[in-house]
Amino acid sequence: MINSEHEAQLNDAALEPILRTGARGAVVLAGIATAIVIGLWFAFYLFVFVPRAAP
Amino acid sequence: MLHNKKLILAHFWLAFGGFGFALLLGEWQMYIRSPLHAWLGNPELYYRSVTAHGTTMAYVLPTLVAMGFGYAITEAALKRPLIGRKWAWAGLGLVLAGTIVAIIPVSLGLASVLYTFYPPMVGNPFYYIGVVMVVVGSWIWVALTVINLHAWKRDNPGAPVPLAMYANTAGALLWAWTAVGAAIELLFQIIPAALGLTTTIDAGLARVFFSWTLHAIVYFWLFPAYIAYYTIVPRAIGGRLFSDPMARISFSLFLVVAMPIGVHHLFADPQVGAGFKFLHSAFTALVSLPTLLTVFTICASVEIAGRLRGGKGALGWLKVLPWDNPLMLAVAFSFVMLGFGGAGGLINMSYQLDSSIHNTQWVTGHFHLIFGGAIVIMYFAIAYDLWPHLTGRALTSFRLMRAQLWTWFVGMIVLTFPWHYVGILGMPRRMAFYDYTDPAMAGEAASVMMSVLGGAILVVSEILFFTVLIRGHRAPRVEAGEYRFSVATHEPHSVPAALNGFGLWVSLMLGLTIINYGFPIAHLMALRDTSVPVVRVGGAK
Amino acid sequence: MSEEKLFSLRNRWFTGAVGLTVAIAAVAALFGFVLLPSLQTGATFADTWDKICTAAGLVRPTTLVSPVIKPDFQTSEVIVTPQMMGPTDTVSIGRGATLALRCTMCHGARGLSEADSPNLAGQYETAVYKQLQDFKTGARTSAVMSPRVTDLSDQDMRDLAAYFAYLPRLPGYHPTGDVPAPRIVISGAPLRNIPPCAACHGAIEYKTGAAWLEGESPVYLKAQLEAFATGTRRNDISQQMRNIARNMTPAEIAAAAEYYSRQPAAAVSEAAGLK
Amino acid sequence: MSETASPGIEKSEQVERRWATISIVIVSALVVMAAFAGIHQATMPQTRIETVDPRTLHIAGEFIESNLGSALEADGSVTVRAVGQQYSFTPQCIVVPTDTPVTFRATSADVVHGFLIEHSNINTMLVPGYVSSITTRFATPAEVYMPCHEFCGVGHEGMWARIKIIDKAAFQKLAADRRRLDCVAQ
Repeated sequence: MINSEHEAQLNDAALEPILRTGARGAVVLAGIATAIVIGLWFAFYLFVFVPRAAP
Repeated sequence: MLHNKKLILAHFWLAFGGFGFALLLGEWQMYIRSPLHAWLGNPELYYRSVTAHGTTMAYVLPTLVAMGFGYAITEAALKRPLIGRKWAWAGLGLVLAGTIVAIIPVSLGLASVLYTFYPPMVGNPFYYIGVVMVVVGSWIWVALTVINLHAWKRDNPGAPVPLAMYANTAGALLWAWTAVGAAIELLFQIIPAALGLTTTIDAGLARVFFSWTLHAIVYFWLFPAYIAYYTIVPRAIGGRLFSDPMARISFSLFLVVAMPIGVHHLFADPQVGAGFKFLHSAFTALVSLPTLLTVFTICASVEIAGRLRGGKGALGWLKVLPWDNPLMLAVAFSFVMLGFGGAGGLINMSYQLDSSIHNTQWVTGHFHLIFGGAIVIMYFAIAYDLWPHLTGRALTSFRLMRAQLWTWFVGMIVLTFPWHYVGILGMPRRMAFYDYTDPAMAGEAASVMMSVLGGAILVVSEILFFTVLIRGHRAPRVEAGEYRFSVATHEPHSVPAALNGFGLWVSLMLGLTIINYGFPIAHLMALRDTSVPVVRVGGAK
Repeated sequence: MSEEKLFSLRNRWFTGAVGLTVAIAAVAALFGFVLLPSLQTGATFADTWDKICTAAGLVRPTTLVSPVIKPDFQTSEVIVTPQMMGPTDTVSIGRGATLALRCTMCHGARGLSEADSPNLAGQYETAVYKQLQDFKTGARTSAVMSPRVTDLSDQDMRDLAAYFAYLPRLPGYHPTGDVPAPRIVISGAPLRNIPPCAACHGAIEYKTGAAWLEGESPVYLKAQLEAFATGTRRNDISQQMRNIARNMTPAEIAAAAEYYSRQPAAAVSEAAGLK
Repeated sequence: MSETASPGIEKSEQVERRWATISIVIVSALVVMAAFAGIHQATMPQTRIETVDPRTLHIAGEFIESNLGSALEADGSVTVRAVGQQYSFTPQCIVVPTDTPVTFRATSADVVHGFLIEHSNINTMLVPGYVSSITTRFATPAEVYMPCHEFCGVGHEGMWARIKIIDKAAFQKLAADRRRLDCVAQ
């Protein structure tokens, strides 16, 4: 089993302040990732689909 | 504590053995149809190879990984030995026998119909019979999974089913139902024709049955990867699973909406009504919901690990993550490939946008990125994590593992990005060679050669992978301890009945199947004049 | 923990999940079956019910805007399917042997011609049968063949086809290290819509109706390819052979004809030696 | 579930719900965009299901050899009929005008084939037993390839047709002499 050497740190007391930040980092990261995905969809729509569509 | 180590190890080795062989075929195919090689003297060899590559990669590898990993989860999560050990060996035997039965006619060139079958072309019956045996073998695993969960629930009334087992069972149930489509196509349409009992076949109906399997099978492939995201990664990197109920909701959603959406593979087909195409398109959009939820939950779980290690700021926690840990690396690579592959997938499923790239090389690029990339890299990660528990020996070389994961990631990107690009240019799929000397195709030559290079990097990665595993079998013995899963930030003491069983979700899955597939199938079956002559393949005399 | 009843209207998970699923299905169906068909240009529907049935995929009759243009020449009327000939029948072969006596002048006593007429020994049943039918209907014309098939019944043609298919055929003779095989035969020319010959003619895969070409007279093969190319021979269904031949250069036609005609000197006399 | 939830847990559940809501909005937006694209760009899947017997295409009906190719209809639109077979499309060179509604009607005589006009959104499957139909317009003159994009047997790699998009006036002139047009060199 591959574990991080920091696994021992796991305790609820350390966890609580982190949870209170409301997963800010995850919102930013997942938000950026989702935005890129949706951006790619629109890029395809605008630069591939629309130019080829029937006038 | 894993009780049936040999059983699990046998599944993984057979899966990876087939994978290793099929990967070489894949790279040979990339090379042979590229500008680097002269046109193949016998194009049938190419289609034969594609059939073997696809059959092994799509049916044998993921099925065996899901089965082996599934047995490991059943024992480790329920903390008791597997019930039905002999049946499990029988299931594995059936999968192995089926693979051999199928691969013989394929390698003799008697069934070069590709793994998607394509009736009215019909090859040697043993190919299809072999595939059916693989599926039936996997159904034994499904039954054992359900039986083991049921027995555990009986002994632990009211207790929450461990998340890993909940997800594992959801995957098994999804597979049980989604395999039915192709099974009907094989048993009632193709095999009778292959045996000479019938001379005609309704190709349109066959495509509808196959679509029933074709999309949800991707989620079946995906389940082990998602289980690893939720139940292995947070533990391995020193974090916590952000939310246990959200994980259950995601897996339940997959169970409901992964299957009744397959007609999006038939957007361009003439035998399905436009209304049903839209219906399936709408539900396909819905299946991206559990993935969006997963992306957030896993990012949040990883964030916890980063913050516990002292990470600060909106993204500063990323820097302090344990990047030397192979599982950290694997999940990061997997997410990047999932993102790009997912973007391609959203384009494919969008009712109209599909027409720009339907059935071009784009599609091949897409599913290699999602399956070969995002999913298979997690299969590697699962193997690395599980191996010491199976062999009782330590995997020590993190450097080698990281090199393997890096090469797989880079190789897959170099392989699939140009592949998507030539698809946009309109390069059709599954041709044994192309004329790159023509000005209209000259622009594709460089991209195709890039893909060959990407494939070569993947072969290097494969060698590294086997090196890690084989060295693992020779390493000094260690006591690996209990095989554990992630702990949630808030471990559930009780969960709602809906999220502790599958009654509701399976009912919805069956109901949606009737709504979305009932009429098209019944209507096509009622048509009398749409069966067409069977065209035999491999029957040259 | 109290027993929580799942399939109950009082369970929020049950009502929520079922309600949402039904709602999504209903909205999507309304869009797909009613709204989108209404917005589609160029489609006309009798009423809403017709719209829904059409979107559901009910088969609609074909309505042609302009009349079908009839051909100004005789096209093949043979229905070619892989199952068209039925199982091998020794009685049929025997009758065919008798009927074949009238063919020996040109096609040889054992189906191997010494003139430039095609060899028929070991020829695919479907190929012989279809050509005979086409000669009879006039889809294929030949000063020699046309008058000789007028009195043949359908069964006669099946018997002849069965007999010739039963005779041993000339195998391919392409020793490695000899003259290299022409690229046009082995790989075709994809962008000119020329697939490899062997993809249909039997060496790799067989397409029903196609002929076995190995050992055939080069003069005959060249003449037929040229006839397909110029359109003087038009009995290939939906132009399947004309599409290929017209894109071949004269040099390629000559090379293909020469390739298939290659035979070891001994083989021909040996195979025909029984006469 | 969360009978003794801490503020941290409550906060995470709140964030989670918001993320789920945003996800649902994204998914709905994509469905609406796709539907909009379909209506606005006129690339809906074919509306009608029609059947045909692949065995007798060459004997009777609209897919006989002499009726294949491009037909100028009385209403000014163009209908193109084509047959896919192992291993060619007939006609193997299709000619269509610019600025005109063009309806392709095609089917297969044997196995499943693919029908793709490169660099366009014209992309459909030919399934034996059924008629595929797709309507479009072409903006500018061009000559592009039209490969079969579905594996149809050994020889699939050689199944490439071409399509010539020519000026509307030039097409009308050609149509005055011949009732079915193609650009196959005789």
